[in-house]
Amino acid sequence: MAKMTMVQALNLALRQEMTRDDGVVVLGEDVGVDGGVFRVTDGLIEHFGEERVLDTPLGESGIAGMAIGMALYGLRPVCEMQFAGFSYQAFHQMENHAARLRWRSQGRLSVPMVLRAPYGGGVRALEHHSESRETYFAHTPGLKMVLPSGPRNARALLVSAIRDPDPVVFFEPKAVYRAYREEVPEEEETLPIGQPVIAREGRDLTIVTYGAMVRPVLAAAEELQAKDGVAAEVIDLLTIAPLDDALFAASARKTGHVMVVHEAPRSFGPGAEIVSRLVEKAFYFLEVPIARVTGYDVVMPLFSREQHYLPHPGRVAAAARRLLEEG
Amino acid sequence: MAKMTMVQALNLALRQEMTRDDGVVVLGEDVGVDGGVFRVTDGLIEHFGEERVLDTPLGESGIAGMAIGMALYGLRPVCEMQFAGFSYQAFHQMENHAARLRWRSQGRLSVPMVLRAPYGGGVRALEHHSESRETYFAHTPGLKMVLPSGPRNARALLVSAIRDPDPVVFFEPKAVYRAYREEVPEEEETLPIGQPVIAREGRDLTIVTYGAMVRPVLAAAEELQAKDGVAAEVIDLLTIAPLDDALFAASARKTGHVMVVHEAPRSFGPGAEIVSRLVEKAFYFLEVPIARVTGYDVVMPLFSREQHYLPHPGRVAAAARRLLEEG
Amino acid sequence: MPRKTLPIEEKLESLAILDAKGNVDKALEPSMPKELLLKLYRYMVLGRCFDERLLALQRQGRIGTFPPISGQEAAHLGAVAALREDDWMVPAFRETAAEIWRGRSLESVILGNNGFNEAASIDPPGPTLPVSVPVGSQMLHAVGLGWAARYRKTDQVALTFFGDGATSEGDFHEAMNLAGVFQAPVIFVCQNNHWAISIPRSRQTRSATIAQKALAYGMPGVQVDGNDVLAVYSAVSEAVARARAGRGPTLVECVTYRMLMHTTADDPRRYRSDDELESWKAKDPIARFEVYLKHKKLLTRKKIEALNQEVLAQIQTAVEQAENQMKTLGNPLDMFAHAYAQMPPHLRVQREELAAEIGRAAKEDGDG
Amino acid sequence: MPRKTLPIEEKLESLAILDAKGNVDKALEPSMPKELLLKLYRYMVLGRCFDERLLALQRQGRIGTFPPISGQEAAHLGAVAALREDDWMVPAFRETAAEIWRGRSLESVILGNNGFNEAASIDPPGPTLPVSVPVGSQMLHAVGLGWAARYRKTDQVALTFFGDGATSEGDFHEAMNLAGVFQAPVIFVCQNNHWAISIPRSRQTRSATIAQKALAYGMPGVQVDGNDVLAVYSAVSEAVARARAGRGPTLVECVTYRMLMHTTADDPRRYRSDDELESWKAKDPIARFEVYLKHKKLLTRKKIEALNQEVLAQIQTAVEQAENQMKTLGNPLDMFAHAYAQMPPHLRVQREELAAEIGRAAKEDGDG
Ligand SMILES: Cc1ncc(C[n+]2csc(CCOP(=O)(O)OP(=O)(O)O)c2C)c(N)n1
Ligand SMILES: Cc1ncc(C[n+]2csc(CCOP(=O)(O)OP(=O)(O)O)c2C)c(N)n1
Ligand SMILES: [Mg+2]
Ligand SMILES: [Mg+2]
Repeated sequence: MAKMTMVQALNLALRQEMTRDDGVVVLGEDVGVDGGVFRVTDGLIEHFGEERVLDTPLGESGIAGMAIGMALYGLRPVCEMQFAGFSYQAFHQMENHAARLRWRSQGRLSVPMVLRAPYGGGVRALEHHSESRETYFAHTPGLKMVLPSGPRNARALLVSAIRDPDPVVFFEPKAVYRAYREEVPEEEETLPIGQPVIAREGRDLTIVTYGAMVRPVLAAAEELQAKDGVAAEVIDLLTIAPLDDALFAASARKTGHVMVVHEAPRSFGPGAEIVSRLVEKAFYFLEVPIARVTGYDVVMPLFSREQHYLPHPGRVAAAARRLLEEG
Repeated sequence: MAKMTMVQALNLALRQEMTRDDGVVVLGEDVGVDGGVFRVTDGLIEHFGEERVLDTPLGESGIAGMAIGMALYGLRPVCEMQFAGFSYQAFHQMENHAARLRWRSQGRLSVPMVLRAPYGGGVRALEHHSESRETYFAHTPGLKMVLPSGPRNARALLVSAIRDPDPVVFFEPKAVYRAYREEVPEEEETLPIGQPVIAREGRDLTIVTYGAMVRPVLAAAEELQAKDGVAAEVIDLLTIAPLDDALFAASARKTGHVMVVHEAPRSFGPGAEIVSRLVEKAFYFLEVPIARVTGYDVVMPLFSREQHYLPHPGRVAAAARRLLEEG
Repeated sequence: MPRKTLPIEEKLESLAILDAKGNVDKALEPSMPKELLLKLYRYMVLGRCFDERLLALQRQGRIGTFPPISGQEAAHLGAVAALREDDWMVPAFRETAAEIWRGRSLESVILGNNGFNEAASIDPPGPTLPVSVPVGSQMLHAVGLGWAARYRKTDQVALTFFGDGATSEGDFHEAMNLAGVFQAPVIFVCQNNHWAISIPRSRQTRSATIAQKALAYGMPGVQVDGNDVLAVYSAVSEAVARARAGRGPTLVECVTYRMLMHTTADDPRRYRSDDELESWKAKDPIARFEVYLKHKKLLTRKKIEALNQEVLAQIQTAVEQAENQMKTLGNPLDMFAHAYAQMPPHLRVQREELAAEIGRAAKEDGDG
Repeated sequence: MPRKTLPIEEKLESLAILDAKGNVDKALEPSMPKELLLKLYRYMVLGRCFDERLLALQRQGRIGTFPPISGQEAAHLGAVAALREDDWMVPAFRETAAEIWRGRSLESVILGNNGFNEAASIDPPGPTLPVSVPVGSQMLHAVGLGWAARYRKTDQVALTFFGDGATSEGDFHEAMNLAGVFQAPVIFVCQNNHWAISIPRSRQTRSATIAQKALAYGMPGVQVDGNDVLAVYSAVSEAVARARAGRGPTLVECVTYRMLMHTTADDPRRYRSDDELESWKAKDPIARFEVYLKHKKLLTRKKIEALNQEVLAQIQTAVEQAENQMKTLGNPLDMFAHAYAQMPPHLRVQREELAAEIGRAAKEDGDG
């Protein structure tokens, strides 16, 4: 096992899947010679050649639409949106076609594509480079929405996404890209799409989160343990659509106190669905209202203010204390 | 007062606002000579001329983007997306710019545009012509999302939307377009954007809904009254973003039993936000879990099956009974 | 430089072979087997008659809204006739006769126009995509298919149809640009029928022709008389040969006319004149082809009558079969099928909800 | 028809006036007032020096990522110099010198590159839009602005900038098409700097020139030497005159080169050669303009030195002022300002949440 950053782990997943299956091709802006602006596709064009690693012109709709055609043919295209904030230019291709062709053809056609995009804040980037709008895709029937939280699960989930028979939108937390290293096994590793995990066990409080927020939430949990003796259970969703609510509903029944944390804007955000599932699955076990600790309902501010926009351990811990004080 | 269909009422709003303010211009596909495929803009080009009613080429992004430029200049463009299912082609213009220019310019610029689109099912239309994806816009900070439910409020809200200083996405329930007539006063009438109304008073149960679903919900309420002696209170949101939760939270505190009804897919849909607001504002008054009666999380089926996809009075009433039986 | 006129390298041509009266330009006349000529004629007649029957069914409320093709038979049949069976066809929604040529049954068309998802799966599968309603969005799929075919070392090509209005969508631009950059084996066939619902071609774009838009992508473009099936067949055959030989994409503009309404929900009298319509009736693609085939002694009045009878009978049988099928199709619970390869838990739950509702309704009907 | 080459009506030209050595083509030399020539030179130098200073600041961690403009001074300054003060300018993000020409302060540029939203409001307002980061998305706004100006019976025009890569986005196509159809008074200025991050112009599109894309929209197109400020000024002036006279839009391709990295986050050595860079250094827009102005006796070595000193002093003052301002700016609570004309209830609540958090944090700092 080697210690890898998330960027290296994602690169490993791509290399191994491209080696394993010559139907896997990579396309996007600057993914070839440049190796991707975050270097996730570094070295792929040297190793697999221009015919499998396509440096495309600009045009997100074109990239997604062409990938749909490749997938219809039977290939497994992995296309990159340089930043999630520019995936809206491709949104109609994903909603009008990627999400529908299996259904439209009554199962004859399928679109086994992956749409990768770095998302989220915290890296002092320009406007449009820090948003977290996974809800747009999660609310779209026919798509799957995956958000890894660390190097190892990112690698395993990307492998699963590439092998998945349906279109998978894969948001990579750019704040985690190089934040830390983790042991990532050289040998093949996959994780089932649609299956959350318990990132930390606890009996007093349940915190449901995913993606880049898992780290600050775990930090907050440690602080709560140390300072308040509170044992928070942290659920890492990994996939938000299809959303499997069994694990976090069970945890909620156990703790009776639940908090949802994401950096996406609060209103009509992913947390709302999690709250609703809990109301449907664990209502009578909830001792206090579920709290949402999220980004605010404004455009993500430019980077001088972004640390005040993003949920951080202090904010999460404070919300947890309020929750526990309430009863 | 004349009795009008929603189509006529919307046409009245456009005529009167264009007469009142020469900054109001209309643009879109087939909105001129043809009068719009649903005739909402019927007669405007004859009355106001080609210079104020623009028959545009195809291209939803172009229509929205050009409207943004017009609005930046100080005009009040009302642009039409022929169907809401094609507004995704324009989504990046709305998210990247319409929603942000006031903020980006720190209040120097504004985008007082209206993006009109017929939405929803029930008219035996082709694929992509029946969706209800208001969540995409409601989750986008900087936009307002309005959905009228009848001829009179449609007219009043469209007038308010045109005069609103910020971009308003205006979804018109095409199933209601010609479904019935209502008294609509000739004299000016507006309704505040962001203010829900009580469509029907009741003390036993609260049903929160909007748009095309208001009619079936009211029908269900009548049935519940007649057959079960249950008095359901029906809240018509009219605007879902910004979402004003005061009215439905108060109603929930009164009844303790709440149901949300919309035709949009359930997961990550508008109902989830309403449930979350109620958990935050009325948790201790809720006697049973809030129920969501919604479209299913699949692509809207072609029209032979659409009546089984859309919530109908029977489905709403049955859900209400289950809710009341629970406690 | 200093101040010069810039040269244009790409080939930009126009082509017409069979004029409105049925006179053929011998120098350009393609050599086509008798069977192919007659098959084309049959499908053109079938397309026209089927359109008329669908229109009647729609007016009787027996099917829903649909987009008629009358007047455009030569434009899309001439194009698909130039394809090999294993080539890909990526349609818009106004190429019904071409879909039938490629193996779609009339029953499927009727079911589709009546809102039955089953329409997609009753015929043998093949390399033809389902119709695409979002204007302009399908061309990109042809680029991906064509690219993939070449990557897999086959010599398949992908042909995609779209209208004059579709050329204004951003996706047309991105598809043309990608096809040019990657030299994908794609044939872009524009059915310029002069109208995008109520917007005339002249207001759709300022360029004199659609064909010249190819120059923006370093691609050859050709404008053909779209009511001249020989010209369409010839131009598309050349483009197919070029693509198959690895020499890249072509834009083919077929100048034709939408003789009927945009869809049955549309009323063309609101925006176009009878004179315009009449002038195009004189250029009917079927009439001129009939003259040509008579001159070639491939058709006689009798043969034509017989063929018409066969076609009408074929349509009649299809309508009856489709209407019978519809009685048994349409199980609401199938709306949950094919959302994903495997049904996720939340959809199983929702499917149960609907099943229970239907059960209750049935019971109530039984009781009451 | 039958088989003909299609004619192209639109004008497609190339233009160069001042060559790389500073030799001027007398026949084409524009007559420009002395003051304008010197102002252009000053802003070109300012743009170059400011770029170098910003680069240094970024390397010292005193500002964030930014897109340098070095090498493209003539392309965007020559273009805005042809505008009237009340004309609209719709930038992309690599026209910093043009923004400054239009009244943006160096302080604002520094604040903006340091993530301060306040950058947008410290200068007097004017008809210039803020930079637009989503590639290609801003051109449509110029079409709307230009159309609105004409609707309001003014003779203002709208000029929009974009790169070679931007021409591949669907929005470029829709903007060009709409401008053509409505004959909007818009000048589309492409800064073809040969690279879109790592994608060379040759792989961005198959067409030989960007200028010829105008033909797809029935619009005149001109390709100018973008490092020749006289040619850029002349070509854009002609386009402005045409637009002002109601004769519609023009596409101007300025052939230039991005001498530095895409942004400070980019490493060009990964994808381009030093030779290429060197060959373009020999075509530097400032050097050749300097020769020209010297020949015209408008500049001397001494004057140049003096001007350089002034510019450097101006930059130094701006940096100091900006860094002082930043100490007082950046109140986090301002992120809720300007979301809407009036703050809706839910944002007031969220603002309170943040205010409380900040209060607690301050208190804890106080306590501990
Ligand atoms: C993206 C999108 N926008 C709008 C529509 C509504 N619409 C359907 S067909 C049509 C006109 C298409 O014109 P054209 O491309 O010329 O094809 P034709 O109908 O003439 O065959 C429009 C506006 C749509 N289906 N998709
Ligand atoms: C819609 C969109 N896609 C991708 C990006 C990321 N990106 C920023 S600049 C750029 C290249 C732009 O090239 P060009 O248009 O030639 O402008 P230049 O940077 O050369 O000035 C890319 C891909 C973006 N900002 N917006
Ligand atoms: Mg057409
Ligand atoms: Mg460039």
